[in-house]
Amino acid sequence: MRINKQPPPQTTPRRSDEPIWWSLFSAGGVCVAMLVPAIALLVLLGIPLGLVSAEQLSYQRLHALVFHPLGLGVVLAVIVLPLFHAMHRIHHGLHDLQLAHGRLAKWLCYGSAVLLSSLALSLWLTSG
Amino acid sequence: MLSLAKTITTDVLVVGGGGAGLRSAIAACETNPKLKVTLLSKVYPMRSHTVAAEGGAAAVTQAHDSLQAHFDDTVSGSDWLADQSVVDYFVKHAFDELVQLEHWGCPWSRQPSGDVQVRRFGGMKTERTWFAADKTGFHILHTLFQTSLKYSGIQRLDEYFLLDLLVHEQRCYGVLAIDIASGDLVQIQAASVILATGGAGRLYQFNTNGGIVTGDGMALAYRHGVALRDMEFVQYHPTGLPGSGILITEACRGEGGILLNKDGYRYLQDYGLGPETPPGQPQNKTMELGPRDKLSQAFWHEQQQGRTIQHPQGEVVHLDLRHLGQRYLLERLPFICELAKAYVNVDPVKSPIPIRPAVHYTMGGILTDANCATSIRGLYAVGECASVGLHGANRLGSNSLTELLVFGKVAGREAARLASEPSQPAADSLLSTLTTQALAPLQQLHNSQGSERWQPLRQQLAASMEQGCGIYRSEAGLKETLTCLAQLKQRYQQLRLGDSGKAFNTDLLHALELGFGLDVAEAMCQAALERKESRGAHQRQEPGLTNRNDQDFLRHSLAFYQTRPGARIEWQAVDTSLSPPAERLYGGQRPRGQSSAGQQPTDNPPKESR
Amino acid sequence: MSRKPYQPPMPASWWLKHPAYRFYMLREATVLPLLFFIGSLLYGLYALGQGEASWLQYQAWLQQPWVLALNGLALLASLFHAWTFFVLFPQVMPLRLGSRTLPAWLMVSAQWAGVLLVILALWWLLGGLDAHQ
Amino acid sequence: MPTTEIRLQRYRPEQDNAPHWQDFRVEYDDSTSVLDALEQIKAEQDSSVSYRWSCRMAICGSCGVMVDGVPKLGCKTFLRDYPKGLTLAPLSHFPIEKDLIVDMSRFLAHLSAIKPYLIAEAAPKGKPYRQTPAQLARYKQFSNCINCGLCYSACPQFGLKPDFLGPAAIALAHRYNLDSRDQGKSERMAQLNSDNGVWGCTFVGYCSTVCPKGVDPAAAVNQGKIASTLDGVIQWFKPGKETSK
Ligand SMILES: Cc1cc2nc3c(=O)[nH]c(=O)nc-3n(C[C@H](O)[C@H](O)[C@H](O)COP(=O)(O)OP(=O)(O)OC[C@H]3O[C@@H](n4cnc5c(N)ncnc54)[C@H](O)[C@@H]3O)c2cc1C
Ligand code: SF4
Ligand code: F3S
Ligand code: FES
Repeated sequence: MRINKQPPPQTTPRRSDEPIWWSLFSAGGVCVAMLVPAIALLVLLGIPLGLVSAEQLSYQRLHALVFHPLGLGVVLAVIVLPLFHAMHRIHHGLHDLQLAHGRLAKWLCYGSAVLLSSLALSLWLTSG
Repeated sequence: MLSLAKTITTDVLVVGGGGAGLRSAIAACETNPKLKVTLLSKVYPMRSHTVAAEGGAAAVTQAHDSLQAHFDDTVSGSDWLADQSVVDYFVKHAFDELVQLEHWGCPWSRQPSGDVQVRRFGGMKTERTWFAADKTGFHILHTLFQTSLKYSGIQRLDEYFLLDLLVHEQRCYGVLAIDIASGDLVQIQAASVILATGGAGRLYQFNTNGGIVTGDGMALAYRHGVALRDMEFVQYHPTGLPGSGILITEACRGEGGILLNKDGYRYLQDYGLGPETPPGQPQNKTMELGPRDKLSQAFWHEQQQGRTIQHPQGEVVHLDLRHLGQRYLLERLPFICELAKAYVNVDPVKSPIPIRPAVHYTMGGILTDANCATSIRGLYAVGECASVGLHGANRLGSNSLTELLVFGKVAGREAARLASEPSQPAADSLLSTLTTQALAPLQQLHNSQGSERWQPLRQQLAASMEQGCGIYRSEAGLKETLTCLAQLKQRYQQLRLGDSGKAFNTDLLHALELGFGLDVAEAMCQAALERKESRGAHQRQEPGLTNRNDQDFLRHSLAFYQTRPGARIEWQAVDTSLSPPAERLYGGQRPRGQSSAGQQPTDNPPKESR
Repeated sequence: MSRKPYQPPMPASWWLKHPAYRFYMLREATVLPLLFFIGSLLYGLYALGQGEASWLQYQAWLQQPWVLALNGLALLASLFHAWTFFVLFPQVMPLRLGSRTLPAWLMVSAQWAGVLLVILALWWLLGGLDAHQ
Repeated sequence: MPTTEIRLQRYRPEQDNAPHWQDFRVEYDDSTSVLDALEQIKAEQDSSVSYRWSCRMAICGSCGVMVDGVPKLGCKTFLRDYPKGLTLAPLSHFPIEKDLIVDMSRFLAHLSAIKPYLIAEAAPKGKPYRQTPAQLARYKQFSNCINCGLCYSACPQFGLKPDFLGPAAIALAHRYNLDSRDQGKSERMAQLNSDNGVWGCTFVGYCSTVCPKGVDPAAAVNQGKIASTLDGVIQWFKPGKETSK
């Protein structure tokens, strides 16, 4: 120990709950990297720009596709996980910019991810 | 007025956080876990110069090797000036200490089988040098430092500068130190004190040593009446970078590097080190793997004959590694590749590295017995600052890292043993008298109205040592240097500090280091002057003195401090109980070699070569 | 006591000072367009569930220039994110084969190949559906 | 010899309340390092200028400074690469003691906290452990850290939260955790699992960029996140072992 200078850090620190958020963040990160480019390109830009032909992609077909049982996976992968990904970064960004940290910021960030995810899930369940 | 800011009491005080200091602190703790062990160092332990050692640490490891062989190599390497029972103890404990370090986590390089790998090293007949890539000292030091954190008994005083020892009537009671961060003066009382302050290579202009290697501990013990032994033996390393002196490890040659003069000729064969071995197929104790002193001396002769190469930073020869190939170089010598690129802008894969000899190691040091005890009760010394009797006139590469471990353990154990005995603490009045005495020189520095600065003085000291007390010495040169030292000491009295602050006053510390250095330099020169023969690293130029003279000088020199200029030299018998003196033979001159017929073994290079 | 350590402040603008930090902030900021993208998807999900009329309305909304622009930004952001993410992956999870680590470039290119594959698959799913019916 | 301008950040605790800049002109050639330049300044212009150094060969880790705002080793940075002059300041994020000298004690405290030594039940008697080159290769890189602290100056998370253990300490923990001879991982995880452990990192990654020894602490920290997550999952399935909250 160095006499007269900084004390050593806490000896038995508390286990962080970050592994939960970080796992969701990482899973979301993979989805964003792998899937978002495709969807952004083909659906959100492709449809309005006519890259994907509208007649081939009729309302019924798309409806069947999205509300197919496997579509739940898609909702998870392109909405829920990316939400946690985004809110995780925002949470840390608030800390980085010294705007807010501590419990409130954490509750707000992950809370809104949970809320919006529930919204997505209920939309899918109720409209299926 | 200077006054003490605080007092610390401890059982064992270790001064120095290098390999020797850390090893002894751990040993002290293990000997008696109840003791309070304090480790004081002017730099954080992992900045100590042990960190810079590249090559490796020796211990008999392979089945076909033997303790006797390691003993013989060390004794003949020392030119019979090593104390043989000390060498015997050393070779017997070397392996266990390296294993201990392995058990503490040192990342030694391995064979495919998972066993530790050993490499060749100059002056050793067999491969017995353990290494951790080319950063052996770094890994040893960090392993020791990190392991030391495990012991709650060790308390560290990082960045504390040892100012003086508190000694009265041959008994050491503690030390006086400066807390560098605050500039506060601290008195540390201790039952035993271990000096592990490292060598003194910084006294020379071209050296491989770090800025902290200034001989502080040597000077302090010396001033308090302990003899400095064998100080005339200063090892030049044949391969330092021009300018900075940064070391290019001997392992380069162990791996098969070759030395070339300006004609691209492997000149070592002209200096009794031949016959020439094919490039990339090094042979122990031959050519490039001859001992350091011979190689450095060969350079000196080449330079005299005008066969060295002009480099912007002075005369050099070439160390050629190109034939080893990129892959091998990057695997075995990555740090060397990095150093050469950064400091001389040379890629060893593509071009030969310019090198020149540079002062590397001080064989001599504070006289101790085989238990690392000095003549002052309670004061021990270990590592490069000490002379336990292992290296004699010339240290073999890779023996000193092992020395730090083997004798670090001894010193720690002995110091702990003494500290565990009941003893009479010093009276307060005595301590305060000793403290006042110790503060006087510091007080003088602070009050000085003189006009001298330490930098030019240090510069002159280094130049003069290189000039008069270098690879080859003569009476005239040594006397000139001694005169210069006396003048420098005079001028030192007129020193004036450029920084009057207390916090991190490095100006003050460098001035103090210069003061220490001047005393150590004097001991070196005086001993060199009085050793009228050539042995190991000490080579005299005068006719009649160019050979070893066992009749008169198979003895250790002991330098004693005196207030007037120069040191008082006495002589001490060498322990040669186990192996009688013989010639040091290298290359084809070795009895085992077949090609030595008719060649006169000689320590001197031929006048006419080729 | 002559020690008086000075603790330099860490201004909120610290990240403007060095390109490495700006790069980091840009990477973190990729989630802002991403949030808009997620919002668009949520709206789309809702529209799809409400019937064809509302789906057509949604398509019209998608065609508004500002929506197009933001989703274009989201595409760029996701590509940028993918780039940073793929480079980090071998650092976080070095894959070993025997005693050798797989070279980073191999892992990075494999991931990009994955992205391309997903685009092609989705394109096939959206466009090629007709042929199968 | 050509000369160049050095702007040096000064702070003398006994006189100043905050750092200020001072300009020096130094001579340099092809091999002049920042450390050489500082020596020149101290010898010839102002001997009160203070900085740390020792080995001058990039291995002792003493001489970290900010060169034009980038953490570097003074002895391995050459003036030849800054023909237009340069600025020198003490390492960021650490308290400044004097001129270029910072207080490293927090860094050392963090190093000690992660138990950076081999923890094993019983070593083989009188002989080394066996460790194959492949097992050595797993942790070797992380054992090359010279404790220079450059990565702490590079890491904004350490700047924002000085209790963050930081890249080098975590890399060292990781080094021992990966060592085939070590069994002390569980003891080290307590520190790594905390908010100030691996979770203090947001993968800025700049720590690895500035590391002069190729340690790649960012990789260590982020591999540590996986280890910590797994450790958490295991704890979760082993209730009763960890009671603290
Ligand atoms: C470049 C180089 C390469 C080498 N390679 C090898 C090799 O391959 N094999 C080998 O066997 N040997 C090698 N050596 C030699 C060996 O490394 C050294 O002899 C050995 O490391 C010295 O260790 P030490 O513990 O005695 O001293 P050091 O490591 O020098 O430590 C001295 C300690 O004393 C402290 N100290 C000094 N003065 C004071 C003071 N006034 N107040 C407070 N503290 C003080 C310092 O802070 C430091 O902690 C090499 C040497 C060099 C220079
Ligand atoms: S990880 Fe690199 S930058 Fe950080 S302290 Fe270690 S050597 Fe220095
Ligand atoms: S810079 Fe800091 S945030 Fe993480 S990746 Fe390195 S520790
Ligand atoms: S002086 Fe040792 S790393 Fe620069």
